[in-house]
Amino acid sequence: MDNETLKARILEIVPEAQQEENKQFLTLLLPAAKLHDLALKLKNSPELAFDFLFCLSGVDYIKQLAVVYHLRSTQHKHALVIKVKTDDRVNPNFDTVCDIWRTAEFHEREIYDMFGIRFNNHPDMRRIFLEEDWKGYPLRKDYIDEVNIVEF
Amino acid sequence: MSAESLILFFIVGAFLVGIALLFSSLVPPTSTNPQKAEAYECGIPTEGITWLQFNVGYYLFAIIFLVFDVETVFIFPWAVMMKTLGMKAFIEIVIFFFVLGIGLLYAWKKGALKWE
Amino acid sequence: MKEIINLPVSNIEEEEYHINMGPQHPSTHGVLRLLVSLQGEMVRSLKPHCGYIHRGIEKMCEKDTYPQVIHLTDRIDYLSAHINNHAVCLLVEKALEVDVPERVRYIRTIMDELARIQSHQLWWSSFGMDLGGLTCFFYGLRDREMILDIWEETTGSRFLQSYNCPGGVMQDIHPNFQKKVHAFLKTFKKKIKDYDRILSGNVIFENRSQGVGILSKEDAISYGVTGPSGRGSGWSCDVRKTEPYSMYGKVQFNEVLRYECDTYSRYMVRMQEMHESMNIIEQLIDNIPEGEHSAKMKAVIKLPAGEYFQRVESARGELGLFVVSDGNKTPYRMKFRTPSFSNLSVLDHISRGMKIADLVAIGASLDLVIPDIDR
Amino acid sequence: MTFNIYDFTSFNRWIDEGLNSFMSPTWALITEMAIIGIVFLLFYAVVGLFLVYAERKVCAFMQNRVGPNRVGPYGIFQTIADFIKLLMKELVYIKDSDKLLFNLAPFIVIIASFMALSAVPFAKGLHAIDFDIGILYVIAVSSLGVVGILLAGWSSNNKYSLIGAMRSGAQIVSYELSVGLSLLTIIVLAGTMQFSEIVEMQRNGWFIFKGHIPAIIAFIVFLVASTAETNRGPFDLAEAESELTAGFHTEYSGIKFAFFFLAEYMNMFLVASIAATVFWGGWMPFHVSGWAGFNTIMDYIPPFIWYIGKTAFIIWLMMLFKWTFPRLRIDQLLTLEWKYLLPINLVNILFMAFLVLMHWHF
Amino acid sequence: MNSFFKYFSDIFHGVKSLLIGMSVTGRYFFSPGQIVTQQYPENRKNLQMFERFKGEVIMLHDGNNQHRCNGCGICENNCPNGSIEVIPAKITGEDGKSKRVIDKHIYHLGMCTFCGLCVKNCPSNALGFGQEFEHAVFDRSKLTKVLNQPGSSIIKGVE
Repeated sequence: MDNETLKARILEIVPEAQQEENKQFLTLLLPAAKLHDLALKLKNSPELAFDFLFCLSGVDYIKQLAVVYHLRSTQHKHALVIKVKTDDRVNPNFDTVCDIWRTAEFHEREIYDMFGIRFNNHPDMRRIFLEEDWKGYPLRKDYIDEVNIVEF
Repeated sequence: MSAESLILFFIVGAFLVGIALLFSSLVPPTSTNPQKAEAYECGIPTEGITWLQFNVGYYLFAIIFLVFDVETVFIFPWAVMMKTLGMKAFIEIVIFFFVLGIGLLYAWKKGALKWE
Repeated sequence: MKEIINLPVSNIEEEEYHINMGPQHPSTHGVLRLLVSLQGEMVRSLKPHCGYIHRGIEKMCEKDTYPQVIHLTDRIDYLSAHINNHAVCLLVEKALEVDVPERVRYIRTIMDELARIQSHQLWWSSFGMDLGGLTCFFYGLRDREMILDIWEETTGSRFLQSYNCPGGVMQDIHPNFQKKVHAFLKTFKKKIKDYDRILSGNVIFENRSQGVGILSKEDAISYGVTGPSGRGSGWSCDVRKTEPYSMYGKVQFNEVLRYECDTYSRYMVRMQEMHESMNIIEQLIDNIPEGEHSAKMKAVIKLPAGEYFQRVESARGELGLFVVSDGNKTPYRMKFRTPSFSNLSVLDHISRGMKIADLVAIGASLDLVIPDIDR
Repeated sequence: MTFNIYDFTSFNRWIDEGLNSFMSPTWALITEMAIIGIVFLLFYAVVGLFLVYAERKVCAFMQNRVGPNRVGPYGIFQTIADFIKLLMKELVYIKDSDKLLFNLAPFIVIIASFMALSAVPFAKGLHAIDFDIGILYVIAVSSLGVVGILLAGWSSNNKYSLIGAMRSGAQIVSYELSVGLSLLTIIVLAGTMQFSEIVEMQRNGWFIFKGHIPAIIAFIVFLVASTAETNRGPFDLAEAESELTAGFHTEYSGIKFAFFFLAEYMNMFLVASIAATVFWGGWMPFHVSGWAGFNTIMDYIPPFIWYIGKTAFIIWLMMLFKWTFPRLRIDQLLTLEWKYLLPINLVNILFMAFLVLMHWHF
Repeated sequence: MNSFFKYFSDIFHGVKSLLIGMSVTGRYFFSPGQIVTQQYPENRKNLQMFERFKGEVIMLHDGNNQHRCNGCGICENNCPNGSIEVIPAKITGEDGKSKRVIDKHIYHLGMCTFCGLCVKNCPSNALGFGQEFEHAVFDRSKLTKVLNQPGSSIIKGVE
């Protein structure tokens, strides 16, 4: 399925999706509430069949926190990038997709660890790398750690 | 030397260990540290108690072993005296082994020879 | 009789036995901690605890320029250092639309395959060791030495080379390079037969690995288990085939796939891959074209604002590199999708109901490298 | 009195008479015992240290390495240095461990191997105790060592050790049978359990040749089973270092650890000497009936050398096993015993008995 | 019956595979071939590193104790770890113009990751890699080195 049909198909499911400019992949910005719904359809509908979540990253855009899902279909070889953003920096949360793509379980924990974005319904929402009592979320742009970061 | 002198070997063995342990507990420098006395578990404090009921999965083996070990005791006298006892004893022991083999096969088929 | 039947089941549940494997454990290959819940010898579940050597490479990348980032990527998965470098270079070159000289592509591809071979050699060594055959460890290390020597001669380092740079490679290959690679291929083709004789065909090894740690293709995709581990489940996930980069589109090689889905098939995939890698090197080594070893690049490399993604096939699987650039000389956000991280997540799933000894074999067959998990 | 390296009987008698000539019989007995004790103690230590060195060197050659080469020429004093180091190390006590059993375990392991050593005939007349039930005795005593391992693992209050102990328990209940039954095969052929008689019966041919097929099968089974009994690779599940870090001896430090190590090597020596005695004729030279000249030349080689040579070869075989094979899993260990070794053994004994009755052996 | 034959063929194949494995180790036991183990402290005298070996960063000096570094600081900027500090000095040349020269080129070996960016990016090829690899010292401060030798000066015409 080429990017245009793909986009049309997704807009059918989520009309609010906005396309972002990207040379490599079709990138769509979604409202957070529709994420899980769409993810389920992306995985399960046979002509989309996005079964491989090959990257899941958090990005701190200073104004917003975002989670980027890189998806590919091993069957149809098409790829798609989904992005969700939130303005809430204090208690950001999204729905988990780890019941759809199991690999998300660890990646979401990592994002929680590094960005403080919580994922609802995640089975094991703990920090993965840092200690439980670590203060702050290191990959956020406003994170300052006087103790561990050496400034040159 | 007679079999009673086995006690000698017992003593010598115990002496070897005892003297070395004594030496080792007296001569080397010691330092006490509560962390040193922790059981090793890859650098993490042990969780829970160690000595709890443990599913070892070889109770059945132990029972079969017991059966076979007792049977071996019966075989030993026959093995030593086999040449004088001759064919008759051989046939008897074949029957004995046959019964044993059936027992083993039964245990095998029943799945007793599986570590669960 | 009635009392026995009515024994509370929860009593049996409490007899779970928690054991820490790691952080200081011979079979975790680094400082990884697995909290294993056992019932007798049987693994009921396990929880990986990582982060013991988390160095915050993604954060460090945000202060480094693109050429500087490369020396950090060496330290993610130190066994495929070249390949990690390659990913960054490819991403920068793609973003800037730089065309690298043909010679560079050849060199990079050869280096990548050498890295793959030496990584698999070390994996084979430690696999043998994890199963208790210590001799394998020394045979693997002995043969790996030749590749390290080749690298040292060309790049100056044995392990963390930082040999690639945006636009090319740091310095041209050493005049002895081709000769030594040929010598290596000749020797290793003989030695790899020993590998098969001592481990692959061994009846104990076959019993230890066959039917152990079954990972179905669906699970492999869902858990994102890429690389040889994924291909051992019959999933054709080789980035060199699906999205060829450098010379991979032009050389002939087979994507090794096996369908038994167990530890043995993951093992065999890697053994076969060593042969395929040697095959690739043989096709390239005599045909390295003359030319510059680096394209002309600007002194300060700035990526246009936007988001970029680059995938390469590292020795452990798919290495994804996601970069958000705001147009500065440093990346705004750099994310490494490392293969071992995803491969680790499946460990719990496939080792349930297996024995401790199997857990060790499964862990070895996934070929986890801890810095690759922790970054 | 001439010293005869081919027959130590007269030598023993000479010492016995010499001591009795100026002492009361009681004191003479005590002196003799002291001499034997010291000789065995020295022998035990020397063989133990040498075997550790040999293993390190042998495995180094197999692994294309150099091996110990720093202490003394070819590193020959390496194990002595190691021993001194271990002797000088602190004994660490583990919190909540069962102190009595924890300290008792090395005793059991060492004493078991020591007592088993007493029955080994080194050369003609050169054995401490010549039991008429020698084989039975060795089987009984040598399996005691595993009890020590079980205790060590259990008493350490360490989870790895406990699992190791459980595994060694499974190992005891399995492999002891095969050791016994494979030796029974030879008892059927020999008709005696006394080591000196067994060796004497092999004057005109070792049992492995006399009993041909069943004897060879029994030898292989014995080798496999006894490797398992001595807890050596590929059957070293109780100390499987890649799974249980160090298994039963995780918590043992210093000299206590050294004793487990020493006992393992002595057990290996013991098993090899039993195999050499029972299957390969012990100190008996290699004879081919009819070749008188050849036999005389063979007779010139002292019995002790024959014995050591055979034992060394079997030890080398066991080292080859350890450094070649990956470790078995616990259920495979049991499968091997109960589904392969035991049935083969049972059939093999009958086969051997049949051969003996039919006089088909040589 | 089939399983009966399988039982024996399993034994046969198992023993065969074990013997094949033993033949490998046995062969190496009797003919180890070339042993790659380096006898390190003994072979120190004739130990030859590869010419590109990255032991440490050095400043290349010629026979007259002259180097090519003009203290531009490009290496300092390129270093990802901050292991190089360039302390420039101003001297007045013969023509009366003050010019920038190197006072101290400080190199923190303890922070260096040997990425080679400083050597690669040096515009005047003043830096290079040394072959020394025995860097162990008892005090971390000894790992901080001054690369320009005392009394050295810049080669004429490099600036």
